Amino acid sequence: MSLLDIRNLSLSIHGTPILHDVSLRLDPGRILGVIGESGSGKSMTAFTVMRLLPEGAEASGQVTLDGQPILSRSEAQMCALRGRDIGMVFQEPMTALNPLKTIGDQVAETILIHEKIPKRAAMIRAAKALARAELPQDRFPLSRYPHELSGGQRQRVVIAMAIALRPKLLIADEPTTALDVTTQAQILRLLTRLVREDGMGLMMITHDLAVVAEMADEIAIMQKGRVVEAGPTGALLENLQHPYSRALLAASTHAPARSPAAQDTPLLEVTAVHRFYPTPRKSLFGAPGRFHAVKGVSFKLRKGESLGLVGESGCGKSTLTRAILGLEQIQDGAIRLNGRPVFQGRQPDPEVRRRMQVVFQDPYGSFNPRHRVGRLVAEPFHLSPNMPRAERDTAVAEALTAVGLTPGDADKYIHEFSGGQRQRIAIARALITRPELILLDEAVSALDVQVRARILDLLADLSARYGLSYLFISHDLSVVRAITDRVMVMKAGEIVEAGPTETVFRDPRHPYTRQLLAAAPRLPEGLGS
Amino acid sequence: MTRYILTRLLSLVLSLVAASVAIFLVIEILPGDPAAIMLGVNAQPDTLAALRAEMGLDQPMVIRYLAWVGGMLHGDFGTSYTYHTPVAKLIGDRLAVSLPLALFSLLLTVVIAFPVGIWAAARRGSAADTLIMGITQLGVAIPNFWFAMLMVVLFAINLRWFSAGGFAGWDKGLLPALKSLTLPAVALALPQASILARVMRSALLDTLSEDFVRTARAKGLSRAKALRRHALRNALIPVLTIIGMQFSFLLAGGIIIENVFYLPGLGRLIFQSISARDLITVESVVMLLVFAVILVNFLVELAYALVDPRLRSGR
Amino acid sequence: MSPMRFLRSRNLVIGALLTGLFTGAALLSFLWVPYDVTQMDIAHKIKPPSGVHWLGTDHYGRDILSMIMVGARTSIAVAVLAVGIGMGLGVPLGLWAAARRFSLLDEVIMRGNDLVFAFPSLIIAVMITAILGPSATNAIIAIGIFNIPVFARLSRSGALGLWNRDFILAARVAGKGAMRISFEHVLPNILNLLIVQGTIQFSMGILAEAGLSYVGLGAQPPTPSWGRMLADSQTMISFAPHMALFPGLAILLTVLGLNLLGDGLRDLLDPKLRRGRT
Amino acid sequence: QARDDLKVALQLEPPNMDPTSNAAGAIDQVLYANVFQGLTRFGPDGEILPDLAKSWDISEGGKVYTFHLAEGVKFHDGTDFDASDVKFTLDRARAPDSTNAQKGLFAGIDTVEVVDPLTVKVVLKAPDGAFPFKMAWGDAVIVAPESIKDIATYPVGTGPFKFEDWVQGDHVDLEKNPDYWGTPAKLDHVEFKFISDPTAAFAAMMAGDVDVFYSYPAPENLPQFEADPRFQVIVGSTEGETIMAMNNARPPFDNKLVREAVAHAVNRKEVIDGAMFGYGTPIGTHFAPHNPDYVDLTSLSDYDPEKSKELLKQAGVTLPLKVKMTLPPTAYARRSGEIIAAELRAVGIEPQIENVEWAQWLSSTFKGAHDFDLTIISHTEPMDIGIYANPDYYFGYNNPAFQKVMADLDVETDTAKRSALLKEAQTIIAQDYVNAYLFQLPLQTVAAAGVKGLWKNAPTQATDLTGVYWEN
Ligand SMILES: Nc1ncnc2c1ncn2[C@@H]1O[C@H](COP(=O)(O)OP(=O)(O)OP(=O)(O)O)[C@@H](O)[C@H]1O
Ligand SMILES: Nc1ncnc2c1ncn2[C@@H]1O[C@H](COP(=O)(O)OP(=O)(O)OP(=O)(O)O)[C@@H](O)[C@H]1O
Ligand SMILES: [Mg+2]
Ligand SMILES: [Mg+2]
Repeated sequence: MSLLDIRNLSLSIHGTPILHDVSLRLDPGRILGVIGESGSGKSMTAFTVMRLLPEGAEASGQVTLDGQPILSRSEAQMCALRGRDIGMVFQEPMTALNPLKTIGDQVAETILIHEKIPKRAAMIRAAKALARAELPQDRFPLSRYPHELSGGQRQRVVIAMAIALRPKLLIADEPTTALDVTTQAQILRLLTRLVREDGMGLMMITHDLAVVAEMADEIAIMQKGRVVEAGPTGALLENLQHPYSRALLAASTHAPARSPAAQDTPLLEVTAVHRFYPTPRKSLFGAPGRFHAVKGVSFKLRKGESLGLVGESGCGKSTLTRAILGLEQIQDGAIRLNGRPVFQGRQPDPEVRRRMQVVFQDPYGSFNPRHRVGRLVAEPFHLSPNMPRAERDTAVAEALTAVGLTPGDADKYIHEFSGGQRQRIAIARALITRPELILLDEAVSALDVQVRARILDLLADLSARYGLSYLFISHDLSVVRAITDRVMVMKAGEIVEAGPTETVFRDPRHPYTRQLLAAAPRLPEGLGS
Repeated sequence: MTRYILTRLLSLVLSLVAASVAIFLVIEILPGDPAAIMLGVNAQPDTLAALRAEMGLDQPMVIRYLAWVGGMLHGDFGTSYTYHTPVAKLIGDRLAVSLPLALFSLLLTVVIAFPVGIWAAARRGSAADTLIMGITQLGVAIPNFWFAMLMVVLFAINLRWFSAGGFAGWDKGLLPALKSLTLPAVALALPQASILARVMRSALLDTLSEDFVRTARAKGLSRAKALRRHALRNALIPVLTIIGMQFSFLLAGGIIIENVFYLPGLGRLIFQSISARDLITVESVVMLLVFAVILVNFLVELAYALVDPRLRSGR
Repeated sequence: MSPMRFLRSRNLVIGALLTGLFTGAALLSFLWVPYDVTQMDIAHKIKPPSGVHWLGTDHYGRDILSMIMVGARTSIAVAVLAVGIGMGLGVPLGLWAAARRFSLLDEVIMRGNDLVFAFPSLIIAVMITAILGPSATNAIIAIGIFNIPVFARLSRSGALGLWNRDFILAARVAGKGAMRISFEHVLPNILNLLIVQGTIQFSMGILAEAGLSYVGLGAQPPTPSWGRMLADSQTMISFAPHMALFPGLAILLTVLGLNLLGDGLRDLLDPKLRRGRT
Repeated sequence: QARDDLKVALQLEPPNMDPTSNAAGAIDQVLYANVFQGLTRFGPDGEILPDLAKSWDISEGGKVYTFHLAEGVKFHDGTDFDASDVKFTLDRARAPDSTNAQKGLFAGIDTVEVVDPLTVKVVLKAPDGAFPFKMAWGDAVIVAPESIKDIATYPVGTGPFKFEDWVQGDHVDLEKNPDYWGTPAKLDHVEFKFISDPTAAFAAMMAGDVDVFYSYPAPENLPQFEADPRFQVIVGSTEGETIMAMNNARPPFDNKLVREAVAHAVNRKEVIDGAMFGYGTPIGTHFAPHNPDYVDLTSLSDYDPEKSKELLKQAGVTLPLKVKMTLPPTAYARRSGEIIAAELRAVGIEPQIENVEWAQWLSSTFKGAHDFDLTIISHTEPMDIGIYANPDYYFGYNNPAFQKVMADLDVETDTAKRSALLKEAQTIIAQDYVNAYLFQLPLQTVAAAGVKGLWKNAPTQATDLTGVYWEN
């Protein structure tokens, strides 16, 4: 008998169908990886098992846990089940914990809800659970508050909470999406260990094929509320049947066809750049402290080159980007484009600035929702005053065409576009002044793999057509590998290693680079090619 | 925590200084000569000059400001131009009415608003919720002096359960004193309770939609328990802010209600003092009220820190 | 926004109806009122509602319905202008502070706001009218001053969130200055917030005007005003309750209408504030 | 067993307890005749009666007054009352640094001599028939040097009641003086409550919170009290001539035709009905109707809007004529003002109403720049027609003929001639239409049915409780 058995589950919310005939099985001590693009219904499937569905949701079909039906239970029975028999770990560790309670209290609460034991005893068991989640009490006392922990540590607290009572089933909904690769690797290892030790069943939801390929025993692939394919990991990946699954795999390993066209002339020269942020005063009358975010970074980017910059969250990548763009003052060093400094005194030089553009990570936040696309795309023309309207419109139309949209899209509002389309518009906006350099700060990180693959193709194509240079910033090593000629690895404000992409990836020299590469989840060699 | 308190204290002092200067300047430009008012219609010029000298009105402005502030620091608020008594005593007497009234109505406010707000939030979207929210909408919209008038007609004139106004005095015993504050406190509390109940409800709904409440539910807490154990404390910050503002409002804002019930409170004192150009009293009462507001804000911020460990650690 | 969505919100419909009713009455009063409100008719004073005077007459024999219609003008004018002052000064201040966030200027502006908030509003209103003399204009100033920090805070906090957004960064990359960004990108995106708050401040302005007029510091006679009608009727409430009832209801319903409208608009305009899942 | 305590409500609270250095009438309303006594006093109908002075002799043609004081009088603090206290009081009141609000009362005094402990001789600079009248004022009550320091908060007098307690903003308590030298009071305990708001006044009476409301502020409620057997309503008269003063010193009211037009535009009946709900006697000049020397001159200023328009045309002023009407904060002034404004508008005069607080009214209308065109006020001082002889008075009336009549009156001691002069004076100001004369301010006292012995009229601002008692 399976631990979790979902049969013909259908779900609708306020009458809108969300899931259609979903069937999944999970045995004790096994890991089921559920993958699929955003909105495919992965989370809703998990929430149905927990019976934590939004208002207006109606589920039909059969869900059994250890042979016991779930859907027909009363709310009180579900309360008794949740936390004891089913634990759940959520995507966003930063907000998943109550900021006002200590981690000890929060872990102990799981125990106290289900067992009538004294608080002291519960605390002792909470400490044990935290220790199993690799937060030993001597380094992370129970009296810590969530804000005193990093994202990865918080995720461990959430995991400790979920496994405190050794539930039969653990559901993890994208538990590592918000974390760094290295942290992600640790958390994934932790989860795998716990499953093997306790004989739990783990339902692991993710959108990253590589993650499940590494750890799952079985895989289910979802699309638009349906399970399109399911089976044991190895066999399934070897022999994908459904076109969607194949496309997914292809996209995950996609590398755009590129013809390196780097010339020798340097375009961007960054020399010994330092950036300090003021931090709040330590004492009431003390001098404000400062945080050294970028520590003497130097590099050159040649015309036509695509240069990668990788490093974990908070290492200073975006800070460097903003400095190059002239948005923030640097405290020491020089930044030159075509030999001209970005800063003339304290003011950025508009001439230089016009030659650079940027594409940001969040396709939803990079546009003013109140303006039409035409106006949004034309915004960089602000630096070229007195441009006739007609010329402007032609330029917008051209830019939109270049990124695969139509000139007619200029009259629409941004909310009428999907995430991938928005990122195209962002690129169109970056292209419109015909810059020489485009900085891409995590420009594809928020996109689904398939969309991402198409955007990468577009970038490669544009680079070839317009002779563009890219500074490509990402924490995703596989993407950087696919699109860059050279790569730099950044750690805590410093560049620790730089070199041709393939060389660095094949033969990393710096220990940190090695660590990063080891942590990155990888699809088994030979797949999808 | 200490640093947090020290920073707050410093800003408290700075605010007080700024406020005292502002008050003093405003008072300076008020037209009307207090000496002339004291002496009435038939005063002779020499009498007037004598009185002005006696009251120190002939001193330059800066000196008078410093004297005023310096005096206040020693608890000496000067002598009222019209009452000829120390302003400190005057304020003390009035505070003995206004402060209990403010606290009483604040208590009513909280006692009504908390259960109502929580109850409505727990039943969001139900008919009961809609009804309660409708009633609070009415409560917010009703002019409190009108409500007070209606209550006087009903409870004092027709039913004669309460006296129509006036203050029995604390020496007459606790119950008679509280009884004479009841109608005014209710009149003051009704709109405030409505506001607070609405804030409570929406703050709760906000926190109920946070991820950590979902986490709590996943641990096996029922909806009601998750609300009580996790959402409530998190919802307290906006609620505390409002309570702080309400206390300040109740302390000074009773001015109209004090008139309706002819209570000898601070509001009426200031009203009378402004009309009589008893400037020293006006300054001191306004300063006191501002001080109360700033102090309450300070306390509210300390309360935030008690509620929220993130603030305690100083960032 | 489709008309259907508008109609689905009960708050919005009731609020708009009530607000419309009183605005309509105020506008109509410019063209026509049942009786001239400057004309006294002492012989017919304090008459209860009847076919001749639908809401009765007051202590000078004036028609209460006409007084309420013309009084709506005063209330609305005072509240609109006071909110106008608050927005006109508060929003630019807030935007400015947000554009120079965490600088000394920001600190000064926000501390200044706190300071204004620390003053008991009604008492300051009393003092202002004591300085300048009671009149509708001075009531507007007194109420308006306390609206400034409300809007300054709101627009600053709204703007602060926006200044972190990538589209602002994009505008900065395009070389736009803080002023330009504030008005082109920030303002339109906090307009919803401002409209909603504006409605609420508007209703509070009506209440405040009523309170000030009630203590005699608002519009002066012969301009009718709801608050003064209440004050005038107070001593007669025991034998002429209609004189207090109708102006009181007028205030209550207008404020209620505006609050409902504000809530409805918030639901409609600000999807972020719409309640999500549990 | 009849009650022996009384709660009396007054509209205004005394700003302090010293009647000899503050103009506020509220001080007298609490303390006059109850706590403080003068050499002479006002009787219930305005007659001058002996008080601390049992009798007095007038010599040297009215220039020297010799007062014979009552025996065995003690102040409430136990100190004796004697002639030296009288000398102290009078000298203090007329000293250069005196802050007495009615310094004019004492201006005529040349010297004060203590003849013996029970005799005081006051020498005047000129004969003054009205001197005993002046000594009856609240500003002339006798105070003692021993207790003068704290008088503002702790008044010590010689009257039938002792001051007990003052809770500022709420009430003053008086207690029967057991050692009183005269007829003792019938009440043991009196509490004066201060209720300025007319609504609160009504509610307080109705709810039985107070027993007596002296000078009840809302005439509209009187019919209800009259209809209620629990209450009695006593309507009397005050010395308050309620007038609409016009600024004779500046255009347009420096033109007699315009003033006359205003006088005819005002409908006294409507004003009395509308503002006073029918209470109040119409007057046509600045004189109390209950005074034997009163002349009814109301017909000079009959309500006649047509004539008013005609006069305005004659005066040649451009219509509408915009004028400023400042109104002090009493109900009678505000209400009369609104009604008169409407009446004036009907003839083409557009008054801009400006409601002001007392302080502002005093400083900008009454004093200083006299910045007003019209204002409404009740002149409550007794026998104050003399103000019309002062060209600097706020209404700026300057008529030498009138001033001569007043000068003659000052030195005239013959009663018949005095009467003739007073009548002439009344007629002159009525014919000059100096101000619009509206009505004599009534005194409305509402009391519980069992309270007896209250004064009906108010010859001065006082609430004399000496003879008040409960009838079961
Ligand atoms: N509260 C809700 N009300 C209505 N529809 C919802 C609600 N929450 C989610 N949906 C819809 O349900 C569908 C499935 O959502 P679900 O969250 O399960 O997707 P997912 O596969 O987890 O995607 P992601 O990778 O983005 O988390 C989506 O189309 C989403 O729009
Ligand atoms: N305005 C600021 N004030 C103070 N510190 C800042 C500020 N902005 C960034 N930092 C700090 O500087 C460091 C580098 O930040 P940056 O945003 O450049 O990192 P990143 O490499 O882009 O990270 P991510 O991948 O998360 O975007 C971080 O530790 C961050 O906390
Ligand atoms: Mg999901
Ligand atoms: Mg970054």
